[in-house]
Amino acid sequence: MYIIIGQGAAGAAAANELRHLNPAVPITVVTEEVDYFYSRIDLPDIIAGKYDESDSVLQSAEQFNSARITCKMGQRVVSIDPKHKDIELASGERIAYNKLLLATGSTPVIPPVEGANATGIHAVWTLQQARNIIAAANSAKSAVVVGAGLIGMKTALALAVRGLSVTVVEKLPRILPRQLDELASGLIATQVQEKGVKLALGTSVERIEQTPDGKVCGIRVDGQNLACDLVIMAVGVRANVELARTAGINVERGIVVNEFMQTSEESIFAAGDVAEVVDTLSGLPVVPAIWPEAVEQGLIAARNMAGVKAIRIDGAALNSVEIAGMPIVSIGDIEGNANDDVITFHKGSCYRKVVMRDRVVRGVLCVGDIRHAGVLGNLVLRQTEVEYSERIAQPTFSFADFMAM
Amino acid sequence: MKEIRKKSADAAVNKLIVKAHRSQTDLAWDRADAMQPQCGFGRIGICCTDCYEGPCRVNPFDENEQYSICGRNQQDLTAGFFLKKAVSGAAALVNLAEEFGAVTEKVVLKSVLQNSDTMVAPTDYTKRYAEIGDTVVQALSAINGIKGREQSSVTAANLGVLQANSINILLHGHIPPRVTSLLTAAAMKQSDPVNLIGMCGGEASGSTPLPVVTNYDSQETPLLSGAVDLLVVGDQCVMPAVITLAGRMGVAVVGASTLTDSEAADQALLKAAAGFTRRAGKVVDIPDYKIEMAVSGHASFAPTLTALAKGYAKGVVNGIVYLGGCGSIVNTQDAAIVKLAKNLSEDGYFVVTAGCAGVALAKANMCQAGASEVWKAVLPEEVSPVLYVGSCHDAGEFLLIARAAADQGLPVFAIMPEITHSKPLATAIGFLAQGITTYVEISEAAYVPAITLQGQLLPLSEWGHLPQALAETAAAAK
Amino acid sequence: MKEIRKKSADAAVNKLIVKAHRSQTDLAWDRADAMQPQCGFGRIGICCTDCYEGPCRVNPFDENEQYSICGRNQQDLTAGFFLKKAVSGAAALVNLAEEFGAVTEKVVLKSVLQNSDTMVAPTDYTKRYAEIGDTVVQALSAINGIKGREQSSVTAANLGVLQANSINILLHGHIPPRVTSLLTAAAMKQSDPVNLIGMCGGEASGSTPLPVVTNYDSQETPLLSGAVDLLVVGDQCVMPAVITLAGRMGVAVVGASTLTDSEAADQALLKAAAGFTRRAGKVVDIPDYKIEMAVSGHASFAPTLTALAKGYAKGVVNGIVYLGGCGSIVNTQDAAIVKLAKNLSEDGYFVVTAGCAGVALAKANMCQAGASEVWKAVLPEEVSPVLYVGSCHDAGEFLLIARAAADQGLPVFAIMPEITHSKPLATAIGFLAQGITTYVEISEAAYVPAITLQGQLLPLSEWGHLPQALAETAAAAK
Amino acid sequence: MKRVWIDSQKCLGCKTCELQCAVERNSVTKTLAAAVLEMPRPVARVGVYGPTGSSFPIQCRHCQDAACLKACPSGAMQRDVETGITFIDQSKCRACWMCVMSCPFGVVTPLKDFKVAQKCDACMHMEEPACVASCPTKALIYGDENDYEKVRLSRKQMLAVHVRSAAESGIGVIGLDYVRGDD
Amino acid sequence: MKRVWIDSQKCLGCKTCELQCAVERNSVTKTLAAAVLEMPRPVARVGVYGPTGSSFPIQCRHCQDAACLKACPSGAMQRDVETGITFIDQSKCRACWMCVMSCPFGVVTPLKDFKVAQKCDACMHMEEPACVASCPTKALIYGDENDYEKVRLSRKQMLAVHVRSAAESGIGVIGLDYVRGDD
Ligand code: XCC
Ligand code: XCC
Ligand code: SF4
Ligand code: SF4
Ligand code: SF4
Ligand code: SF4
Ligand code: SF4
Ligand code: SF4
Ligand code: SF4
Ligand code: SF4
Ligand code: SF4
Ligand code: SF4
Ligand code: SF4
Repeated sequence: MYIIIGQGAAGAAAANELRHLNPAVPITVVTEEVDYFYSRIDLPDIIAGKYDESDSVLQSAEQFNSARITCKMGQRVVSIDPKHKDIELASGERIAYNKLLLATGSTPVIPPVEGANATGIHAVWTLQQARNIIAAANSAKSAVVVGAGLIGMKTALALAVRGLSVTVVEKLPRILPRQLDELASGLIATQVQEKGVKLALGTSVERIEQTPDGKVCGIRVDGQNLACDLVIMAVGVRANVELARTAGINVERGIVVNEFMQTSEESIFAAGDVAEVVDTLSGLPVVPAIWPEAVEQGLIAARNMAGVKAIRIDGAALNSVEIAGMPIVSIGDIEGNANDDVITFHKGSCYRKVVMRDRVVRGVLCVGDIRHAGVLGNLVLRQTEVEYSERIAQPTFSFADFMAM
Repeated sequence: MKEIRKKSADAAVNKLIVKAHRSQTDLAWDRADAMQPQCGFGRIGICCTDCYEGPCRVNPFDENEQYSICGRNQQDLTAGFFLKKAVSGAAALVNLAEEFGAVTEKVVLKSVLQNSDTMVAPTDYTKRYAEIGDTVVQALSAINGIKGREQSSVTAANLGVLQANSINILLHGHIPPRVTSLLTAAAMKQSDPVNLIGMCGGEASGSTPLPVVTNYDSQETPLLSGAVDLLVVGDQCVMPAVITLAGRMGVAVVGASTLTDSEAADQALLKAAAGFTRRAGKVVDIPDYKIEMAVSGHASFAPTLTALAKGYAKGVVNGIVYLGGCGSIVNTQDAAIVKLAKNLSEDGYFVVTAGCAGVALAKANMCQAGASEVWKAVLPEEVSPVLYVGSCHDAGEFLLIARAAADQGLPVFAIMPEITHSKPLATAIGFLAQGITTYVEISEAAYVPAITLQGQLLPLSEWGHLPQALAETAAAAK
Repeated sequence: MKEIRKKSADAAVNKLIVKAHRSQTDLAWDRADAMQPQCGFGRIGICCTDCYEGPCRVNPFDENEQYSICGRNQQDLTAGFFLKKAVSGAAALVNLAEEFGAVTEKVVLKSVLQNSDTMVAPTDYTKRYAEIGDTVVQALSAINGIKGREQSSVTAANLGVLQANSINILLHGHIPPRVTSLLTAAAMKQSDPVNLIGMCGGEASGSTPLPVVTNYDSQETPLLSGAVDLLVVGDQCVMPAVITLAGRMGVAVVGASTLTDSEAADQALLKAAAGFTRRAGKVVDIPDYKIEMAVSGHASFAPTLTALAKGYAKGVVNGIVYLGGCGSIVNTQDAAIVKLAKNLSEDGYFVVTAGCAGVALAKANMCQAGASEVWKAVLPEEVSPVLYVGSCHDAGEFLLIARAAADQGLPVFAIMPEITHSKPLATAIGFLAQGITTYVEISEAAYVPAITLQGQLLPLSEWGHLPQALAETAAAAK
Repeated sequence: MKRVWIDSQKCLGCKTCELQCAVERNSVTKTLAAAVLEMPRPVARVGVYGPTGSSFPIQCRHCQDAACLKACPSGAMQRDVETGITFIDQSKCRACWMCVMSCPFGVVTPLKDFKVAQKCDACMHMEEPACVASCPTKALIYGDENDYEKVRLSRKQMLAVHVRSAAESGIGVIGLDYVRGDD
Repeated sequence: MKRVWIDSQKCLGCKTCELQCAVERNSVTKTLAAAVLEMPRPVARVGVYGPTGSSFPIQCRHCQDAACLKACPSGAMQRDVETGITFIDQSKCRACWMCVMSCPFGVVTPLKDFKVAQKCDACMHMEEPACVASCPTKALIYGDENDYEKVRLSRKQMLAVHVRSAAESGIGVIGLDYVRGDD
C-alpha cells in the first residue's frame, strides 16, 4: 500500500506515476481538500471571473477512480507512526502503508500583526478561499493586498478587474522583489498601475483596523489609515511540516530529504512545497515551492518508492508568470555580485538580463519577450560553461546558437 | 562560430561600436548578426531571381542533378550569378567614368548593356568575360585620365581626421572630382575652418587626396562621433543605414549629383555651417587615432620600379601584388587584409593597394615608409613598401604600374580577399584581360568555365597556400 | 497545391506533354513541380543578393521591422527588387532595338546604365521610373521604326504550323528582322519547301509575320514533335532547357547573332536540310491544331478607330485594353488570359494584344473576326475585336494606337496579368510614362512609392474587381 | 514513432520551413502572399538559427521525459499516447509560461496576441509535416528511427571513405581528437 | 589518455568488432549464440563501413569539441574528466535524439525500444575494449599517443609534416587530419 498525503502537484504526480509503475498495488491519497486536484495557479483568474472553477480541475474523481487511486477527500491526518508504519486520520481511521509520501504542501502565512483576526482577511491558496474572496468582493469596494509577490500581484489585478479599488502594500521597495530586479520591477509596475492598481512600496503593515463587530475596515501603514473592506494576505507560505516534525522526522524549513526524496525515515518520502532540497547555485537548502519542481519531486519520489532508483538533480529558482499583460521569466540568481558579468538587452518593454560568472549562467531574467528563455534556464540548471557574447541576452538567442558556440 | 570574433581590428572603430551599443544604435554588425543564418543558396550563388517564375534554387546535396524551371543546373546558376556581378561591376565603373566626365564610347556602353541580358543562355563565357574585361579596362583608364595621380602626397586615415573645431564635411561614396572641387572652392569662402574628408570612394578624390575617415563596414561610425556636419553622398557603397542614421542624428545629407554648380556648393556649405553651429559647445567623441599615409600613383612610380627591378634581380624582391577589395562583415574588419599584406611584404612582395582594403592597410600604419630594414635597403628613400593609389576606382593606376612592371620582367598579381561590391570583382576581370593573375575569394569563380582569358582567376580558398601558389605562378611566368 | 491544376489549357500542348511523360522527358512543368515550394522570400521580393555581404532577407512575420545588413527594410527590398526588374527590362528592350538596327542615342544608353546601379539608395523613384519609362518608349518606338507593321496579314498559330513535309526552321526568341530576312532568302534557294515559324519573339518578326508555333512555357513541345529541323535562337526568352533538349534530340541549334550574312544563312539552311533528311521516313508527332490569326498594326488601324469612337459614343464600346505578359508556369497555361480577354471583350473593350499573351488568345481562336454579333455590328468587316500586333517587343504599335485613341477620347488601359520576364514589366512602365493606366499582377508594385507618373501602376490583386476598377478609371478620365 | 528528424548538414538556412509552417499552421488565409498582410502576424513553430553554414532548424523534440509536460499546471500540455507527440490544447492554456521557461530547446513560443503557448505538434493531424514537405534539401525528414538510419549511415560511410582516402594518400588518419573547425 | 586507435590499413572488414561489442556491451546473455536470439536485438556501438578493401571501423571519436555534449539538454551526455571519454548516463536520457542528429559521424544510435541513446564509451569501465580484444589483425589498438606513435613512425614522413602544419593553422592536436567533406 502506498499512501500519499496531499493531492497537489507533487501528490498527484506521484500517485499517477506509482500507478504507471505498478498496476496492482493499492494507492490511497488523503487530502483535506474537498475539491479534486486543481490548478492553484488558476485561482487569481477564477477570482477575476476569467475562468470558471470547473476549468481548473486537472484530475477529476472519475479520473482518479479509473486509475484505481483511492482518494479520501476532506480528511485530515492527525499523526504518523513510523515504527508501525501507519497513519491516523481525524476520523479515527488508521491506514497502514509500505511507503508513505508526505506531499502536504504549504500554507499561506498570516503575519502576526494586530487585528489579523478580523473577518474579511483572506489568503489565496485554495479553491474554497477563492470562493470566499469572490463572495466578499461582490460587496466590497476597496481591497488591500499585502505582499507584492506573484500571488499578491495577480490577485490584486483580479480584484481590479472585478471593479474594486485595489492597493498593494509591500515592505520591500519594489514589486515581485524576489523575482525581478529594479529595472524590471519598474517596467511591470508601470503596467500594473495602468490597470488601476495602486502601489505602496517599502511600506509595512502596522495594524489591521476593524469595525466594532470585527470586520476589517482598513490597514494602518506608515502612520496612515488605508481604508478597505477586503484584505488579501499574500506575504508567503510556510511548509506544512508539523505532521513530520511530530513524527520525529528531520525537519528544517521544510522536510529534509536526500536525492531520492527520502526523509530521515527510510519508508517515508516527501515531495513538493513541503520538501527542503538543495539549490544548485548556492548549495544551500531551499524550499522551492514551484509547480515544475513539485511535479518532478513527486515523480522522483514515486519512482524510488516503487523501487526504481531515481535521483533528483539540484534545481534553481524558476518562476514564470504573466502580470498585467507582461510575460515574465525569472530563473536562478538574477542579481549576481559585483564581479559577475551581467549582460542585458533592453528595447522598449522588452528587458532581458543574463548573469554570468566564470562563463556559467547564474541567472536569467526576461520581461516582455520571453522567447527561448528555456534555453538559458537549462544552462542555469546544468551549470554548463558557455562561450558567450552580448547575443546571449537577445530574444533570438536560440539553442542552435548555443550549439554553434 | 567557435570563437567570438571581434567586429573590427580597428581600435578607433571599436570605441564607437561600444558607444553605439550603449545608445542602443544598431550598426551593420548588429544587423548582420540578426541576419544569421544567411541563406546558403544565395551565399553560394545557386539561387536565381532573374524572372518571375522563380526564384529557383537547386538542391546541392541531391545525388541527382536538379534543374531550375528554365533548365539551368547548379553550374549554370553559379556561373550566371558570377557573370551578373561582373557585369554589374563593369556597368558601375562605366557609370563612374561618365559621371567623372569621361566620354565613353557608345560601343563600350553597348557592350555593357548587351552583357546585362539575363535570359541569354551564355554559350561563350570567354568572349563575355573578355568583353567585360575590356570594358573595365577602358573605364578604369578613363577615370585615370580624369583624375590620375600626378604626384605623391601625404594625408591621414582613421576617425581622428575629424576635427572638433572645424566644419566637418564627409564625402561618402564615389564622388566626381569636379564636385569635390566645387566643395573645396565653396569651403574657402567660409570663415570657420572647413575639413573635407572622405570614405568609400570619396577619399582620394580630386587632385589632392582627402583624408579618409574609415572604410566600408564601419561607415556608420563617423556619424557617431557627433562631429559630422554635412554628409555628401555619392553613388554606390553608401549603406541606406547611413542616411537613416544621419537623419536620426540631425545631420544634413546632400546628394553629390545635386551639386552641379558653385551655387549648389555654397548652399551645401551653408547647411554644413549650420550643423557646426548647432553642435557648438557640445562635446564630440572623436577617437584619437589618426595615421599618416602616403598617396601616390603611376606617375611617380619610375624610381620605385627601377629599385624593384634591381631587387628582383638580386632575389630580394619577388614581385608586385595588388591588394584590393572591400572587407566582409562576417570577418573581423581589416584583420585579414592587414595580415595578408604583412605576410606578403615580408615575403618580398611590393604591395599596391586601393579602396577599402587600402584604407585598412593605411589604418594599420602600413602606407608609410616603414620599419622594415629589408625594404628600406631596396626602395628609394621615404618610399613605402605598401603603395596606396586611391579609391578602388583608381585601380587604373595599378594597370599602368603593372604594364611597366611586366616590361621590366617583374611578376605581377592581384588578390582581392574580401569583395563585397561588384566593382572590385569587375576590376579583377579587367586585370585578367591584361594578363594579370588574380585571386578572389569567391567560390563561384571556380564554377565559371573558360575564365582564363590571358590571366587566371583563381578562387582564394586557402590563404595558407597562397605563398606557394604565388611562387608557382611566378615560376611559370619566368 | 490543393487542387490539381492542368498544366496547359492548350490541347495541342497537352498531347505533347503526355508524350513527354511517356518518354520521361522533363519539361518546365516537371521542373517547376520539383521546385515547390519556391522560396517565399524571393517570391515576394524581400530577398536581396546585390552584394556579397548578402543574401539579406527580412522576416515578414516579425512584429519588429527587420533591416538588411546595409539597412534596407522590407519596403526598400521590395521596391529595389521591382526597380531592378524594370531597369533590366528597359535594358533588354534597348538591346533589342540596337540589335534590330536602330541607332540608340548615347544618352538613352547612359540612362539605362545609370539606373543599373544597385547600391545607390534610391531617393527619387518618380524620377527613376520616368527615366525608365522614357527609355522604354524610345526603344519601343525605335523597334517600331524598324519593323512597324505596314499592313494587315493573316497567319496561323499553334503546333499545327509545323509541316511534316517541309524543312521546319524554328526562330525562337527575339530575333532581328534582318536575320529573318537572311533566312527567308536562303530558304528560297532550297529545293524542298522550307517552313519558317517562330515563337517567343521570333514570330511576327520581319515584314511578313511568321506562323507562331506556341508560347513561353510550352517552348519545349515543338521539339517533341520530332519535326523541328533547325532551332535558331535569339536573345532572351530561350530556356536553357530547350537548347539542352535540342542537343539530346539531335536538332541543330544556331545562334541568331551568328547569322551575319547570307553565307551564314546558307550554312544554317544546310544544317536544317540535313536535319530534314535525317528524319525522312520517320513519323512526326504534329498535333493537328492550327488556328488562323490576323496580324495588324497601327498603320491599318484608322478605320477601326473610327468605328470604335462611334461605338464609344453609342455606349457600346467602353475603351481599348492592351493585354500582354508571358504566362506563368504555376498557372494553367493560357487559361487566365483567355478568360480575361473574353470577359473584357464581352464587356465592350477592344483588345490589343502581343507577345505570349497574344499567342494564347490566337490559339483560342480570338484573333479573328469572330462570332460576336455585337462586335460585328461595331467593327469594320473582317476586323477582329482582338487585335494581335506582334511580339511583345512590338508594343510600340499599341503606343501609337493608344495615342490615336486618346485623341479620340477613348479610354485606354493595359493589363499584364502574368509577367515572367522583365521586358513586359518595363513596357508597363513605358505605358505609364505615356499616361496609360496599367495593371500588373506583381505585388511589389504596391510597395513602390510615387510610381504614378502620368498613369497609374496598379497591382492586380483581385481580378474580380477589375471591371469595376476599369469603369472607375474610365469615368475619372471622362 | 514518426517524428521530424534533422539532417543538419543539409540545412542551408533558407528558412522556407519557417515560412511554410507559419502559413500552413498559423495563418488564416493559408497563402504566403496574403499571410504577410495578416495581423496578428502568423508565427512559425520551427526556427532556423545558428551561423551561416551551421544553421539548424529548431523545433519540439517530443522528448520522452518532457520538461514541458511536468511544468504545465493547467493540463494544456499533453502527450498523444499513440504517437508520443506532445502538443498543447490551447483551450486549456493559462499563459503561465512555465513551458516556455522549462523547455531546454526553447521551442515553445508565447503568442502575445492570443495569450496561449504554441509549439510544434509534428503536424499530427496532417498527412505530412509542412516543414518537411517544403525543405528543398531534405534536411528535414519525417519518419522513425529506421528512416533516420539512412542519414547516419551516410555519415559513417562518408567518414570511412574520407578517412581511407586520406590514409591512402599517406596522411594516415587516425580518428582521434576530432576538432570541429571554424567552417 | 587511453582510447581506441585505428590502424586502418590493417582492417580487413571482418566485422568481428561489431559482433563483440554488441554481445559484450549490449546483450543480456553475453554469449554470441544466445545473443543472436535476443529481442530486442543487441546493438553494436561500432560499425565497419567503406568499400571492400578500404573498410574502416567507425565509433565515437570522443571529440575534444563534442557536438553531442552541446546538444544534450539533460546532462545525460557527459565527459569523464580523467579520461576524456564521452559517455551517456542513460538514466538521464530524455530520448530527444538531439545527440543522434548532431554527431557529425552518426555514431549515436537511438534505441527505439528503450528510449535511450547509445554510443561507444571506450569500454571505460572494462579492462579492455571488447572490440580491440577481438580484432584479429590488430587494426584496433588501445592505448595513448605513445602507443600509437609506433604506428605513426612507420609512416613518418608525410605524417610529421602534416602534424606540424596542422599545429600552425591552429586546428591543432596530434595528427588530426580528418578531412571532412570538400574543404
Ligand atoms: Fe563599396 S566597398 Fe568596395 S567597391 Fe570600393 S569603395 Ni565604394 Fe570600398 S572597396
Ligand atoms: Fe519571354 S515570354 Fe514574355 S517577354 Fe515576350 S516573348 Ni520573349 Fe513572351 S511575352
Ligand atoms: S530568394 Fe534565394 S537567396 Fe533569397 S532566401 Fe530565397 S533561396 Fe535564399
Ligand atoms: S532559373 Fe530560369 S526560371 Fe528560374 S528564376 Fe532564373 S531565369 Fe527564371
Ligand atoms: S541588402 Fe544590402 S547588404 Fe544585403 S545583399 Fe543587398 S546590398 Fe548587400
Ligand atoms: S527548409 Fe530545410 S534547408 Fe531551409 S532552413 Fe529549413 S531545414 Fe534548413
Ligand atoms: S516542448 Fe521542449 S521539453 Fe517539451 S517535448 Fe518539446 S522539446 Fe521536449
Ligand atoms: S503556458 Fe499554457 S501550455 Fe504552457 S505551461 Fe502554461 S498553461 Fe501549460
Ligand atoms: S512539424 Fe508542423 S508544426 Fe512542427 S515545425 Fe513542422 S510544420 Fe511546424
Ligand atoms: S558521439 Fe559523435 S560528437 Fe559525440 S564525441 Fe562521439 S563522435 Fe564526437
Ligand atoms: S537523446 Fe538522451 S543523450 Fe541524446 S541528447 Fe537527448 S537526452 Fe541527451
Ligand atoms: S570500445 Fe567498447 S563500446 Fe566502444 S566500440 Fe569497442 S567494444 Fe564497443
Ligand atoms: S575486427 Fe578488426 S579487422 Fe575486423 S572489422 Fe573490426 S577492425 Fe576491422
